[in-house]
Amino acid sequence: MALAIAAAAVPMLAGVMALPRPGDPAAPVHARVAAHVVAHGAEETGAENLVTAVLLAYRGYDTFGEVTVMFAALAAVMTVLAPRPRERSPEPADGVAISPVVVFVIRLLAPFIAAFAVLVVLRGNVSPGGGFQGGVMLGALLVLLSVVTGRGNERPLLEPRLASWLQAAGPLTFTLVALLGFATAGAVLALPADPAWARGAMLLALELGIGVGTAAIILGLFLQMRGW
Amino acid sequence: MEHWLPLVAMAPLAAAALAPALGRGRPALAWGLGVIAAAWSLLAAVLLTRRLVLEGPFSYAMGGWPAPYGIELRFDALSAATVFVALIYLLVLVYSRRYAEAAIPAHRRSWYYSLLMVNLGGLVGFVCAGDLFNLFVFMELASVSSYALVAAGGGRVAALAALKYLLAGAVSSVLILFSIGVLHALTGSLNIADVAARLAATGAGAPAALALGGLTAGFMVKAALFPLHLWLPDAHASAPSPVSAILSGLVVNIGIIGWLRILPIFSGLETMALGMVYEALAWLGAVAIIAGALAALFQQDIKLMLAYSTVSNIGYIVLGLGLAHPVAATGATVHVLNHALIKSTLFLAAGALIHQTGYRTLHDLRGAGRVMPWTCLALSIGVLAVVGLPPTAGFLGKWYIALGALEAGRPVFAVALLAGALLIFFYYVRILNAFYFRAPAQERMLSVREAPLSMLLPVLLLAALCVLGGLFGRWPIDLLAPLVRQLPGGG
Amino acid sequence: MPSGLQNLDYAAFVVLFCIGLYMVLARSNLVKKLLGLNIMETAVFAFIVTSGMVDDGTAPILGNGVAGPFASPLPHALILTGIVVAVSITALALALIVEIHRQCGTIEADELKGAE
Amino acid sequence: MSEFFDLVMLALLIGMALAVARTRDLLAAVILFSGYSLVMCLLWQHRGAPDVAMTEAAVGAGVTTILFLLAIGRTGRRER
Repeated sequence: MALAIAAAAVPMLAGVMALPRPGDPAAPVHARVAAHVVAHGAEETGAENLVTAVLLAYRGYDTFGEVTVMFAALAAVMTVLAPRPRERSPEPADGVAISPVVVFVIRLLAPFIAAFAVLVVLRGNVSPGGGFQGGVMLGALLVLLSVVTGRGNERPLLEPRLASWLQAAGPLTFTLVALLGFATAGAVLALPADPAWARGAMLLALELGIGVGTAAIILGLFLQMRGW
Repeated sequence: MEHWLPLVAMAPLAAAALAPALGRGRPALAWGLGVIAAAWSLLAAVLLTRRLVLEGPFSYAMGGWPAPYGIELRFDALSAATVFVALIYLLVLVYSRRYAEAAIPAHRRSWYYSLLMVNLGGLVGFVCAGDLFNLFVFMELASVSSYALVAAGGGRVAALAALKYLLAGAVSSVLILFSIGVLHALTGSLNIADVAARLAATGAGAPAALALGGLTAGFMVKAALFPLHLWLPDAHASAPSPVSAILSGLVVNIGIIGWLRILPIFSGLETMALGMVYEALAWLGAVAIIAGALAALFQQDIKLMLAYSTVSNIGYIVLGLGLAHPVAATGATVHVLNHALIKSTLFLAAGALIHQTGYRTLHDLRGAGRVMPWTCLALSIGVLAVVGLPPTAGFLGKWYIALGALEAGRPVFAVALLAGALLIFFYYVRILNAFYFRAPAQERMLSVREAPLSMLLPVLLLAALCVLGGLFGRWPIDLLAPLVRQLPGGG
Repeated sequence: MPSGLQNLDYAAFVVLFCIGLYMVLARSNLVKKLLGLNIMETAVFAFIVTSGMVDDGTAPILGNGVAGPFASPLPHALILTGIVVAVSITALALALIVEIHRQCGTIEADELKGAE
Repeated sequence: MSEFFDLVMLALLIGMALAVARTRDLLAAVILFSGYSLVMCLLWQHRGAPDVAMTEAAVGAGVTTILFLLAIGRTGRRER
């Protein structure tokens, strides 16, 4: 087995070693699309963070697909694991009780974690971060709180009806912004150039949609995988 | 008018996100949303194909950004497969309503329909993608939903089959992403037409050959070509029947259509590397035909038999492409579309049989012809089509591939093709014999009623399409011929 | 640095890729296979991020007064998407592993071979 | 180009990947894997990719590790 993989590695090594040196400014990687994005990205999309500019404006369709992949992961886990509403397995007896110190500390930290996560989401256009990173932090916070307050599947932190709408926030926000872009700027997923604030507002709406969607999905994945 | 192109893929994905939220207590609402989305995609696909026929291939710049900077969607003869995808999906959804009530527990059903919608959106988006990374994202959408749909029915083997499918699919996706990374490092852009132009200009060396090898290996795992097909039989057999129809009919073709989509990039490659890939595909395709047919002979479970027949038919298609001859390549691409129709008919009909009788093996299904005449009629038409007899759709593709093999001066492949057809003929005669000419082995068979109308109509309609596909085969061939001529080897 | 060894980083990522592939193919425990898959994915992501970097380049964020060569933002956007796809596949695979354990009682591929 | 920092990081990555492959105890393997993700995040931060580094840390080391630990909790810790 190891021999077979080593044999497969030889062509990979040969091909990869012949690639242009990473880091050399004259490499084709920086020539075409990247040069345009670095030169015109900020004023064309209104986002200083060029990675967010590429993610939400130039290649917004990719990010729409990706947000739907994350939603599909939740749908998949629900299809495979979701227990019948009535017979949710009772909480395991041997679960170690969480010490009050931990509960108090986490309750104390919760607002700061939330503030940082919201900051990362909202400042996605101008500083490193964005919808996904902030959404994951919010999701982790929700997981932390549901463990600390012992709210499993019976009375989850997010009420199921609300949770299913929040989980769909990512794809739905993208669809709405895409149609809005079509109405104002003539192409699906386009950003209108004329009212500068409109472009900023649409990018912000996308970031918030992705953030809230990601957080709800991560909480959903956690509750399903934990099982009780 | 061309604004319909992005909406064809976005509508099912938006419906997928809405389905669980709307259908919380009432899965029927989620099903209704699914049917509307599939109908919308079919309507838009027909209009787009009409425009394709009238004005030729066109593309759409997403978000208004010009081609190499933004994502470009491409609608050409290959993307006309969207009509087949949306049509089969609509029929499978109508069929799946009664089937899911028995097979999928109620509290998971709205998620099941949501996954079906994600799969539809992924397939349609994949077929219309003109950008390398966009191709990868929609391939992942279709793949993730397929892995979960295999395990949706529950049962002992389903989860393990789904995990084996996931591991094979994920490894091939990583290989494809690695190749896309190599192409990006070589050319700096991701638009397929732009990458092809820049690769031809700068002259491709070892990295381009590596990218070609990686993409070919990755897509051939997705298409379950012979040595890489081990994940397919269990996955397609243990999945719920409507899902098996979608997997064997449509999702398996991702590998083939993806490979055809990226082939023009390597037209500048020196002929030695490209020639080796074609030769390897031709031989693997020929071996796949024989191996798939032989394996199907020894199966008792009807769905496993159909799954191995998929491996054999993928062998036909890959052999057709591997011959690097325009006639054979046209035959292969047409067979992709016809095989989708045929295999969907067979799996849905077999699913109706299993749904009504509860039996899966040929021995137990003896005498089904008398109790369920219409379902068995549709199954028989599918059988004739898969064997490749003239009036049906299966004949066209195989005939063109055989013609191409002879014209390319490779009679050994034409012999392999005929041997495969003979083997397939044998194991399908066993099916017809068991249904019509053998006394029922299980007494319960006598009390079995015909499948419900909502399951029967889609199956009969698909069977009719199998025959029509054979009679009016000229249209897809004329549509695909110009595209095939531009393929580097096929031209 | 002889030109032959200039892409040392790429070679390291190919080695990581092979370690991951070895784990997926050779290890029998399903969780270990999944860890191998994740290592393969992060190796390819590292390869693509490294292909986008530039000598003493800064992050592609146009602050005030930030100059100098910028690392190419395109690979970063690709990898952000790739990481989310990787975590989605991992979540689904782990759910399937839990279901397999519930159905067949074991998550060792060798013992499962008999179960089919 | 590969300065000393990168060489150390690459060696660390390969070492941790081998360690994950060899340990029998799944819990140790998962902890090693989250360490591997964090080292990868450091490498990317050094190469001018803060967004990706933050994502890898939050999603790769964070969520993936939580999911693996939950799965091990429900299946079993030893690799036979």
